[in-house]
Amino acid sequence: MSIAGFEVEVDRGRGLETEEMTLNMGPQHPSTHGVLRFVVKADGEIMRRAIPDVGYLHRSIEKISEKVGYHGFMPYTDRVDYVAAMFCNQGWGMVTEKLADIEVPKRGEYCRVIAAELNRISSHLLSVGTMILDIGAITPFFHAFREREKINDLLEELCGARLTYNYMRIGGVAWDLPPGYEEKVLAFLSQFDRMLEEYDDLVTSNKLFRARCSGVAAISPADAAAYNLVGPNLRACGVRYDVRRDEPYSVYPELEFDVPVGTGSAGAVGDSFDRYLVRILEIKESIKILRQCFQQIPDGPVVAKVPRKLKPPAGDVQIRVESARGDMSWYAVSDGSEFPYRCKVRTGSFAAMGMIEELSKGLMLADLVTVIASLDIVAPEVDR
Amino acid sequence: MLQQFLDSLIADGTLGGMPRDVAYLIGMLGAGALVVFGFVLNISGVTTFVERRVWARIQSRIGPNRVGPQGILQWLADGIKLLMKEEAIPFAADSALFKLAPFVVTVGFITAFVAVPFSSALVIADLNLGILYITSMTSLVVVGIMIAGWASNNKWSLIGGIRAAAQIVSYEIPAALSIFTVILITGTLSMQGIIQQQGWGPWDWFIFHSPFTFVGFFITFVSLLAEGNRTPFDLPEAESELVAGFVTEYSGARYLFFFLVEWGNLYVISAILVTLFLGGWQVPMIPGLAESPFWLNLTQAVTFIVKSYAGVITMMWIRATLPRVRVDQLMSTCWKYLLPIAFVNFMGTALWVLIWPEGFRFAELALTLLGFSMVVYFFYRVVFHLRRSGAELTFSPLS
Amino acid sequence: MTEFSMFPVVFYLMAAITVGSAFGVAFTNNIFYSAIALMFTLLGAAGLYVMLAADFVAVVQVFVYVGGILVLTLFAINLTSRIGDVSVSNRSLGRFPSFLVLGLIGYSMVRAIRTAAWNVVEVGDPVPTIEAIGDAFLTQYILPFELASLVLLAALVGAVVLSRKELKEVRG
Amino acid sequence: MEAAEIHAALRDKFSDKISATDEAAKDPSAVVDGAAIREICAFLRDDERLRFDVLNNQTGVDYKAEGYIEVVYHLYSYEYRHGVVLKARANRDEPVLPSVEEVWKAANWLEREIYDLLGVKFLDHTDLRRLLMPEDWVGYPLRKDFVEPEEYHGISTTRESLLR
Repeated sequence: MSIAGFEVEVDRGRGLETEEMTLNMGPQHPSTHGVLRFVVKADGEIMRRAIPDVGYLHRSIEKISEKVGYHGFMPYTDRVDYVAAMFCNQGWGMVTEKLADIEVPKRGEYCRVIAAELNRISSHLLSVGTMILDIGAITPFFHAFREREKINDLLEELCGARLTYNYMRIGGVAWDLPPGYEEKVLAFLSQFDRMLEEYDDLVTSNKLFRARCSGVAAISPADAAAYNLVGPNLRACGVRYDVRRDEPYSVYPELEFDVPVGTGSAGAVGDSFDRYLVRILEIKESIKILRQCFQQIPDGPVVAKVPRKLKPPAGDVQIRVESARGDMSWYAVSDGSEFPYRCKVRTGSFAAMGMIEELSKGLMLADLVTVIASLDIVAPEVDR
Repeated sequence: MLQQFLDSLIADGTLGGMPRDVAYLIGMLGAGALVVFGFVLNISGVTTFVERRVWARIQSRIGPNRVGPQGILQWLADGIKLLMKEEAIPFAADSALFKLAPFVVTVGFITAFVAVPFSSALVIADLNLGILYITSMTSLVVVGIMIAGWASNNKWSLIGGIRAAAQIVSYEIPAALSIFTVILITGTLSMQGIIQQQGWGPWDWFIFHSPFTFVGFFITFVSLLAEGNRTPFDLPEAESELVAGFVTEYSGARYLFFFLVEWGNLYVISAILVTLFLGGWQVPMIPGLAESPFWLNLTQAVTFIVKSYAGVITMMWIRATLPRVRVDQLMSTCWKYLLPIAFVNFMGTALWVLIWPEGFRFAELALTLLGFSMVVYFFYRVVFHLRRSGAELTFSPLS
Repeated sequence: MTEFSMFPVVFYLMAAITVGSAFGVAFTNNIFYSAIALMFTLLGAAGLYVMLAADFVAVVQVFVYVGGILVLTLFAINLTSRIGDVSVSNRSLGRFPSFLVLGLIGYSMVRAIRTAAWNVVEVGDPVPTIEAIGDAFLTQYILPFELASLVLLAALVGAVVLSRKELKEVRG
Repeated sequence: MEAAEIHAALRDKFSDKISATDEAAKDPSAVVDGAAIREICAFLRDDERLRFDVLNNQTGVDYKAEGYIEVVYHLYSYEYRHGVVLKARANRDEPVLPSVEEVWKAANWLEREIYDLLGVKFLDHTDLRRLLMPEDWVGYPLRKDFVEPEEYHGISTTRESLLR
């Protein structure tokens, strides 16, 4: 057994028999980020393992897709991951466009990227904020959410909703950017840049925060690949892979941005602190992308002409979107009718959730919430 | 005072033929009730309100501002609401102990208040064992917490209780050792006696008495934070890990008792620190003040309460800022760092007192200077950060 | 009418608490109840000390026994297996030998009470005892005091040795 | 490596196990013999030229008319940045496939989900339980002939439409 980095030999020869305690964490627990349940086998404060029990938020979204048609399914995709709904919109849009050979107008693509990157910032802010909250500090959470509110305001102006956006359409986006939107976003970004630095000072260099995260649940690149860990979680392990850069889609090839990876600045590479830090760095990259988008965005229509009754030719395709929680893989099968034959989305949290049982072995009880938060698990995304 | 009053009542026959001791008992109970309901519980209540407002400012919110002017009566509303609420006792809980636990906790807290001084005359009982008495009475609190944790028949509560016990028993040692450094200097355990040996100026406070007491102050502060289950040591109730720890199953009035104690303890911790290290109620002797006991005691009490609340607000600030430590970090902080340093402090202070029994004026002044420059640097850094980030300090949702 | 004094009333109250909860320690089935009853026994004893004008001993009784030893006892009980079930019981073992021991001790105590020459002192006002205790420890009784500290030190070292676990660094 | 080359490499090794390849489709895919899926996957992961270290997605599709359930494997290689799609078919009446859990750990949960929703049994899976649905659920919801039960533990699954 290992405690805090030390291998401990427990002498069991002198009758010091210990008994496993079974703890039920959730479905209603303050730090499970939605309705999740873990059955924790613990030896005092040290976990033998935590067995995830998911399905409390299963809404059969994939089954619904078979009944509502291609256009009609778009609002449902918001509910796959309500923290980063733009990416689910985009994923469904892209997979249908690939099925039906629809070309999205350039301005539509830029609108998509702007909306998606704004959403990525807000999702990362939520993730980082709740992670700090779970570790026990309360104020940074409020600061992160204050900035997130401003992004919500911006997105509300864009599409009329603050959480389930339903902004994108097959073949583009629903509405063009409202007048004066560029100034508003850029004003927010210049303010947010400075605030981000401030929060960085407050949290990233906080000794207690570092001590709580360093070395907790460090993941090796090989393990990350075997468990199909994606997105920031994968990059934190030192794998420089980003779908936006390596399997480019939309207008990302025209945009310049770095792919930050974990460097083990607080302990081991791929530990909880790296996962936190990669998200902070990604927020900065998203700011860069947003600024470039407003410089490059061309005029023109935002949505392609798509028949109201869309009947893509029979076939199956897969696309991948770099969501806030990483590589979101959409697979759709068409049988030539106006309803999808099958739709499947493999989300970032699903993969991360499958790894927790393995990661939890030998951690302290308090580390479980750190791990859940640092893997940025959103329960509805696991269950769909 | 009370005794004279009762004696006079007995003498003019107002109480009839009531035996003297019974009259004393009733008088004491009455006075005790007056103190508890009129003062102790109110301090806890007001502290909850202050905490919520201080937090709100730190988190750029507004905080409760609806009940009474600036929401000052919010704590009363909360208290009444909790008293009115139905109390749910879990079916599987051990109901006798479940009901007993909040009272054990509250008794431990309220009896500690007996020896807390507010001015040279305002103290319920100036026990000659004052500080030892307070530390021993607050240790009843942990027994109550353990009873609550076990009787809830909830594993999260049980873990909370175990954590509380491990934490408080461990941190009692450095806390007691650091408190004893002051006792080495004063030679008395009485709270009033300790204060009387300090002066009104910071250079006469025990925190600046020697380098050892300077360090001892911080050790005491950290250890008392841990004993009071405050962030960053709030593991027993860590809401993100243990739901609410030992209070998970409590509701209504019993829940209220736990939180009265929690916030009241903040005040007790500050009062201990102020008494031991920060000069207590000592005020400069302005000519004429000494002649009027009323004004003297009032200024002293105000000084004491202001100093204590400065401590309370510091603890709130810490709670709003810092994350929680892990159990192993908690224990290693105590046993690997605080305890050895506290021992060195203890020996060092003993030597210091042996060499300079009357104190060493140069060191006191130098340490005062050091302390003040630390405070000044701290505020300079705060202002520097604010300037650099150009942070918006208030959030106006309508803009 | 003679002056009614609360002193005996308080004394008998304290004595009743002490003895009653001591019975509780011995006879309840639930080990956690025993521990809680022990707390009342200790507090009752502290009350008796106060009545004997031994304020220092009383406070130390609460500080050490309630704040330290009882908490550790509760801690140990909480870590016992299956404590999660509220209905834990400690079975009584070996009744016959215990009655034998009880009889022997009871006999010798009654005998001691009957034969001892009681040194009766008038109850005076309580006076601070702490300075006298300190002086006595460092002058008259310095040898036993130091011996006791040695024994405690040995116990501490022994406890550390017994509970020591081998630590090896996992990561380099 | 292009899809055609990967398919060629597969054919070299498992000539009799690859029943069809489709390079013209939007996502080129290879239909492989279900019984050999684990060996094929292990080969794809370990081969020097291929190095498919990631099981990106695993999906079950119920082709009722054709009478089989198709399990689709989307593989990807972080080293070479290329992907391949494998399809393994299982008899619809009693679908059984070998598990690829020992090749990629990620398959653990993906296969549990397919088992849960489509009823494909994966041999040698370490923990084949339902993932999303309740453990006592009857039937496999994503099958095309699945009929929702009238009630579940006394709870009705239908409700009156509010839009009338």
